[in-house]
Amino acid sequence: MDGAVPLLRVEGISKRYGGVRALEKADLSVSAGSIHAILGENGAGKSTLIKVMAGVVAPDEGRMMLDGREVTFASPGAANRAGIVCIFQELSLIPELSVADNIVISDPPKRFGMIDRKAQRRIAEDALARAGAADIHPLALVKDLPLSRRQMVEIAKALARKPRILILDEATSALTAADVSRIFEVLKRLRSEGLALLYISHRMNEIAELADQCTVFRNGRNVASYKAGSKSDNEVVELMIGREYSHIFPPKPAAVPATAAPRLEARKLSWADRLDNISLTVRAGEVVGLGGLDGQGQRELLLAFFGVLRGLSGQILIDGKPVAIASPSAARDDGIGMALIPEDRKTEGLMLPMTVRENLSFAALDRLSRGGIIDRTAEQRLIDDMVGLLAIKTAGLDIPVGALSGGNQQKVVIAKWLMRQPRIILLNDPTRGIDVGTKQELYQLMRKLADSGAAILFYSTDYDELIGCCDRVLVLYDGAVKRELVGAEITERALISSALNIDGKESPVGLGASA
Amino acid sequence: MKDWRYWLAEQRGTLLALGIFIVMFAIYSANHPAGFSANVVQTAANKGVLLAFVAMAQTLVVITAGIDLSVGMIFLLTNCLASWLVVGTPMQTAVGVVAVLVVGLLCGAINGAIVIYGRLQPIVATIATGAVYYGIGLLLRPFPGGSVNEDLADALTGRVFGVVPASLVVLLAVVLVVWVPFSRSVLGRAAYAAGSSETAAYMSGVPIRRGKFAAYALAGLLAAIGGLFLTFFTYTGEAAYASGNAYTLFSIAAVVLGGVSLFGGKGSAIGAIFGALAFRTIGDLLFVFDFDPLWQPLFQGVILLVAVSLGAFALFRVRNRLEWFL
Amino acid sequence: AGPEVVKGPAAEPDCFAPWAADTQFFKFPKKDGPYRIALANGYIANTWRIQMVQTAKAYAAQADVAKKLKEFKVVSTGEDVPAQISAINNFIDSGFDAIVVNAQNPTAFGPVIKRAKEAGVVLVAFDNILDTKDAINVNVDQKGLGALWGKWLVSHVPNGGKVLEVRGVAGTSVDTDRHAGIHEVLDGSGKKWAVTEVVGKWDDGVAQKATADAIATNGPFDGITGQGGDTGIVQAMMDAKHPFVPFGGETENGFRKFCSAHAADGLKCSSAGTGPAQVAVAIKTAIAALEGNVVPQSVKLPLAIVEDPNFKAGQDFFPDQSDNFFVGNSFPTCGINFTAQEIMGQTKENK
Amino acid sequence: MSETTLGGIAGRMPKFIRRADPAVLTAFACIVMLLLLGSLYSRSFLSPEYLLQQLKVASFLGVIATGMMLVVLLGQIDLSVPWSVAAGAMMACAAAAYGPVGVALAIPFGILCGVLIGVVNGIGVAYLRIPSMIITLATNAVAQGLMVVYTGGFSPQDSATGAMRYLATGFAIPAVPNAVIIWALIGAAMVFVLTRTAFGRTVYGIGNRERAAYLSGIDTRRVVMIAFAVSGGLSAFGGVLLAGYASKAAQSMGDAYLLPSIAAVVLGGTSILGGRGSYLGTVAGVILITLLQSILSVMQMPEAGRQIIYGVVIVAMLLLYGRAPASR
Ligand SMILES: Nc1ncnc2c1ncn2[C@@H]1O[C@H](COP(=O)(O)OP(=O)(O)OP(=O)(O)O)[C@@H](O)[C@H]1O
Ligand SMILES: Nc1ncnc2c1ncn2[C@@H]1O[C@H](COP(=O)(O)OP(=O)(O)OP(=O)(O)O)[C@@H](O)[C@H]1O
Ligand SMILES: [Mg+2]
Ligand SMILES: [Mg+2]
Repeated sequence: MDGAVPLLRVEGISKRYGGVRALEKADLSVSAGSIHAILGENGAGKSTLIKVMAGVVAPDEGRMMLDGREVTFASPGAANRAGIVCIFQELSLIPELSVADNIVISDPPKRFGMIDRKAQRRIAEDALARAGAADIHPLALVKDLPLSRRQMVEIAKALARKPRILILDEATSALTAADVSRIFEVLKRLRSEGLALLYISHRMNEIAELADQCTVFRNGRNVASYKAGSKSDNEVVELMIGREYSHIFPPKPAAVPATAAPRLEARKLSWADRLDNISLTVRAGEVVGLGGLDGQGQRELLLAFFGVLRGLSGQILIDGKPVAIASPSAARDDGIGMALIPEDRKTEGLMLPMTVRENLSFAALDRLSRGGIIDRTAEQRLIDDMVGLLAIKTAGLDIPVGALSGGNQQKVVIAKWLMRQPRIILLNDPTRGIDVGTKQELYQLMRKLADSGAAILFYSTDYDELIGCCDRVLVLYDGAVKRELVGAEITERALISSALNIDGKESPVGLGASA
Repeated sequence: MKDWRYWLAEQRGTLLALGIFIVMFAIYSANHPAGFSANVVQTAANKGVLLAFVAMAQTLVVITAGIDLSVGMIFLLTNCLASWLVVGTPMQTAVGVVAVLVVGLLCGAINGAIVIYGRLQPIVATIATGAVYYGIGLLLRPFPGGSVNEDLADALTGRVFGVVPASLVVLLAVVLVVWVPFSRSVLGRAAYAAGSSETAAYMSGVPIRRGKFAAYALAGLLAAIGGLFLTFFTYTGEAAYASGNAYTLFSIAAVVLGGVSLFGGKGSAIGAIFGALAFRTIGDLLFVFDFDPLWQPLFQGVILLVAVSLGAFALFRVRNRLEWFL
Repeated sequence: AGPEVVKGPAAEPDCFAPWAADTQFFKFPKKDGPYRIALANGYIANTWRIQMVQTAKAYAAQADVAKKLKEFKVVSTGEDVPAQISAINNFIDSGFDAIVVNAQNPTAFGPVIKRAKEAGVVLVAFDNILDTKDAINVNVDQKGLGALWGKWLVSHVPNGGKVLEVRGVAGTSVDTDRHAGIHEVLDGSGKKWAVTEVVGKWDDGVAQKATADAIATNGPFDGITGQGGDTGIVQAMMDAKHPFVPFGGETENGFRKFCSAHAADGLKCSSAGTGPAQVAVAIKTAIAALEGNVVPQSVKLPLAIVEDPNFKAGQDFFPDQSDNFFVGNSFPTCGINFTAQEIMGQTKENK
Repeated sequence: MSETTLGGIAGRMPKFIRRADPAVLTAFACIVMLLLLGSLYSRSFLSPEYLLQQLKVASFLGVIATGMMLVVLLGQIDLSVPWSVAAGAMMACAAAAYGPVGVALAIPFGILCGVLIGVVNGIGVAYLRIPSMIITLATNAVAQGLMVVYTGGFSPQDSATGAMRYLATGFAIPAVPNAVIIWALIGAAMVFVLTRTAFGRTVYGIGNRERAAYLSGIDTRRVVMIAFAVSGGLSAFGGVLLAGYASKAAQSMGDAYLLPSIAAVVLGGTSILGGRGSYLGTVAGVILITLLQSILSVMQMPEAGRQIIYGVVIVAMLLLYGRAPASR
């Protein structure tokens, strides 16, 4: 900070949820014309802090100063009016409303007391253009957009509010490299226009590129503040997790011989206009990655294997035998033994209000029960094993799983499938929004599972992960396998260029919106 | 996509309801001994408009992802009240009308307050308030009776220029004066937003409480307009429990037929109006087909079952099974 | 084209008895048959109404009636008054000659009555009649019925005492009238009565529960009167081992079965009412009016009364028929007399 | 909306109380309060006969509400209760007309008819994905239509069989009406199913998030279907008991059970959105509703006042313990 008066300053903020201390006398200053990054592992209190700043959560103690004057916000609306605009980690878009409705939601333009739809549309188009997302139609319903587009709408919505302080809480977690770079341009421009930006992300490279100033949170406190670039990645991670840290990715074993029989195979799989003649094989012991821009059919491919899609053409073979999988329940059956770690753990992986125990045993109930009655001893035994194996941190097995931190929730999702000892594991971007420490554990677990004989198909939006974890990577483009990268071919350059189809004829711009 | 396609997608439920209604009414009037005459239309309109008002009321609440099981009882209560108040000189009548509407608004507001500020689940909260409103209605009219300004009643249930049913004109006026401004106001949008995703709406700084409250209160008002109309149509007030319940349940059916999602956030009162008219035409079909009287209830039930299953056909086009779960 | 108001007596004075001394008589312009007659029923889903509709069809199918009818159409519109009003409007617009109605609400039909009159359509109401002097009402003396039950208690409970009154559906004129009749007589008897009122909604289940509660908390009683659901009331007495006491009640078959079986133990009954067959009287009246005969504006239906010790199996009640079956289906003065089999077997033969 | 777990005070209570839902405890407290208030009016409200009588009457609602609860736990609702009850009662009695075999099969046949209605509901909700509120309304209308046709058509038999009368009003154990025993058995079975079986877990899972349950490899549609079938069957069984109690079946038997069964389930702390609730709560809700109705009836409150008090008391109780957690 160059000695300027901070635009916003919070001091001694504390917030408790029941027995949990989310924030403990946290301080933070943000100045105009700079990007301030906040780092910290899952549950460190980052989101809670910005929720306090945005008027969503009332702090138990502490004060907030805007332009040197003390302020309190009774509602998110009040914070908005003071110029503090926040893009929350859980997106705050209204699914049934249109993009334009959403962009102006907090303060729509009015004529004769009614909402002026023409003006609203102008504002929306303008904001979308500024966010670099002019390809999104303002009349489209948000629920019809893929996650990555929604995040762009969220950013446009924030820009339309003409913020003085813009807060982004993991706003890029669902975006792919192309979108991220467009967003970064926007953010840098905003910085040059004199805005104060607060940026939360678990992606170190993003922070390195963007931030001027960094603050690390741990256990609800700010433990260090430093100028961006003045510390090495390792130092930062150690600050975050409070212990030493090395080797993100486990070493890869020797490649599974190409002659080995495939465990999972697809032949000419096509579905609607989203999957186009996909053929692939995954062998036992292999981790096969799916790459490419977001929305190129990777999710659909996983769902197709898992029996969710109807009207599939082509063939799926398990252990060389063609199978027809008509539902997830067929997919998880003993003969097939498939598991899917879904995209959104909150709506697809977990029942948040139910207990950790109930969630863990949910997918294996048929195995844990005899005559429909649950064998509680067997259940307990298996759960203990899993909690140990994955080092799930929880205050108990009988608390709601929603009370766990994001990373631990994700572990529960994985553990619930491991309880069935699946032979084929499909992972749909499992590390989204998870801190580095937990990510590392997941990578190791993945390799361990492969080593013990599982076939793993792994989709990730993070290229580093694909490079670090996979034996092979299939890059998808517009529903087709664009390229297969094996072993040392898997480099960032190769991933990006094939993802963008650079050697092809089409331009990649706006492809993410093809939903 | 072109703009009009988005518009079409948004109005699909409403258009489907319109389509169902037109087909049914065409069958009805084609087979009616009196044909598509002004009298037949007027009769159908007067009956249909009553349910249309109650269905509009239900729509407002359903949009917020709530449900109002007391609309039928507010409808009855205001009917009983109107049979006392809407009489006499034009001035007295006008005051009476206003009083009845205010009472309806008040009932709606009480529902809203209990659901929003009391944080109760709308289903039970409105079952309970419905009992209270019915009780008050019964106090007002222990047995059927009362009267209404018959000139006004005849004018509003008669025909304009000898052709257009006046009740349809009133319905249109209510749509223009209540529904259109509401749906385009900030509060209306807040109601939609709250129904679609309450958390997201709250985080976006939308005035959800005020929006929902307005929806409940206006629902009371619309039910009261329905109650007034019932009085105009019958010249009396009556606290008939079964009839109040029937209107509540019919209003839900009408709302669904009208393409309003019971999960909130989606649909319009216009759709619900056509849903109500279509629902009412199911009953009318009994006239034009010669059914054994004891088979009539079954016939109506089956038609209703078929009508509500129509929407399920879209299901067979779903290619991603996850779409089953919203 | 309304009717002419004329002097009595009516065409069949024994059947078309005027309600009161000052009842007007109508003479409609004579129309040539055969006629189109409609029955606009409201609620349908209970035995009384189903039996009523069956009776109407049976009556319309009787040879001498059938030859006068070109069309007989029945529509049931449910509990909703406006739907019934619309039904009548539709019948008028479709050119029916007469419309018979069991009105969901006596006061709500003003506008339709006006229209019927203008169109020259004969409107006959029965059971739940219309509050008007412009349509023909086939009337049951509800208050008189209440009074009858009241008198029964007064004469069978010599010293006054505790009475349980099980009422009908609140808010209906039938309930209010019967209640008023009972109390007028009790109050006028000069004896001391403590009446416990509960609501039975003319429904056996509801009445049974209400009676059971009343017996447990306020019992025992010296006399009982019930407007309907009487089988349930007796059932509750038996379940609670309440001693049998004099009872003034309706005409359900089940109730009369009990009355006959337990009369010796003290269940002295007066069972009175008007069965669903009154619809036949209403149709008969409509035809008479269309034929240009003089009919009273308000027809007084005789009550079908059976009192202890006169319960005869096979005539006043039917041991092998449903409990829910309403007895009292004969109006001898009108030449109308249906057997149980005739009513309940109607549809089966038609198939 | 997120939920807050009960920390603090609850942590220091004995285990069985800590595990009980505060809503359930409050509901039972309300029952006691109602009885005490009633006893101010008449001592007999505390008499064992009256209490047993109430329990007996409550057991009909209890059986019906059990099915309703199962459906509500899924986040659905069953509006076909009135005519499922009536159909169960009427069909059981109808079967009795067919000789000794008919008499023997009367009860299962009645229940089967309810199950069939439930299956149609289940197909509509689970496979056609029609909102339950509307499909059950439609099947209710169809069931009504069928019963009207039946009553008019085949000189119906509607007297309850001896077995039905015995189940509803007999005494297998002295002083405890059979109806109460039956309710207790059904309740115990329900508790067992909900807490100990895979089916029960799945019901809660679907109620919380059907999508996640489906992706966990559960055949959610089958579970939903079974739940509706069970609900229909229990409604019909309630009808059978009612027919036994009244010793006959009648069309309107079920009308008085729809709203009370919903109210009882919700008063017992089950979330109408599904996924949360305990059977003990439903028991409390059923008793509450039955007592309230009975006390108002016996106090000879006119119908109008009765409705008003009934509504006000329900709102008051819910405000006392049935509120959703505050959001901020
Ligand atoms: N609504 C809530 N109810 C209860 N506890 C909460 C709630 N919100 C947050 N917490 C607690 O506060 C702590 C801090 O949460 P917060 O969301 O601020 O973490 P975070 O740093 O944003 O984590 P992440 O990196 O996963 O987003 C969590 O460990 C959690 O236990
Ligand atoms: N009902 C609750 N009780 C206790 N803690 C909760 C509750 N709801 C949320 N939390 C805590 O709030 C924190 C923030 O929740 P949030 O939904 O942001 O999850 P998250 O960890 O950030 O996951 P993700 O990054 O994938 O969104 C979580 O870490 C969780 O521990
Ligand atoms: Mg966070
Ligand atoms: Mg997170």
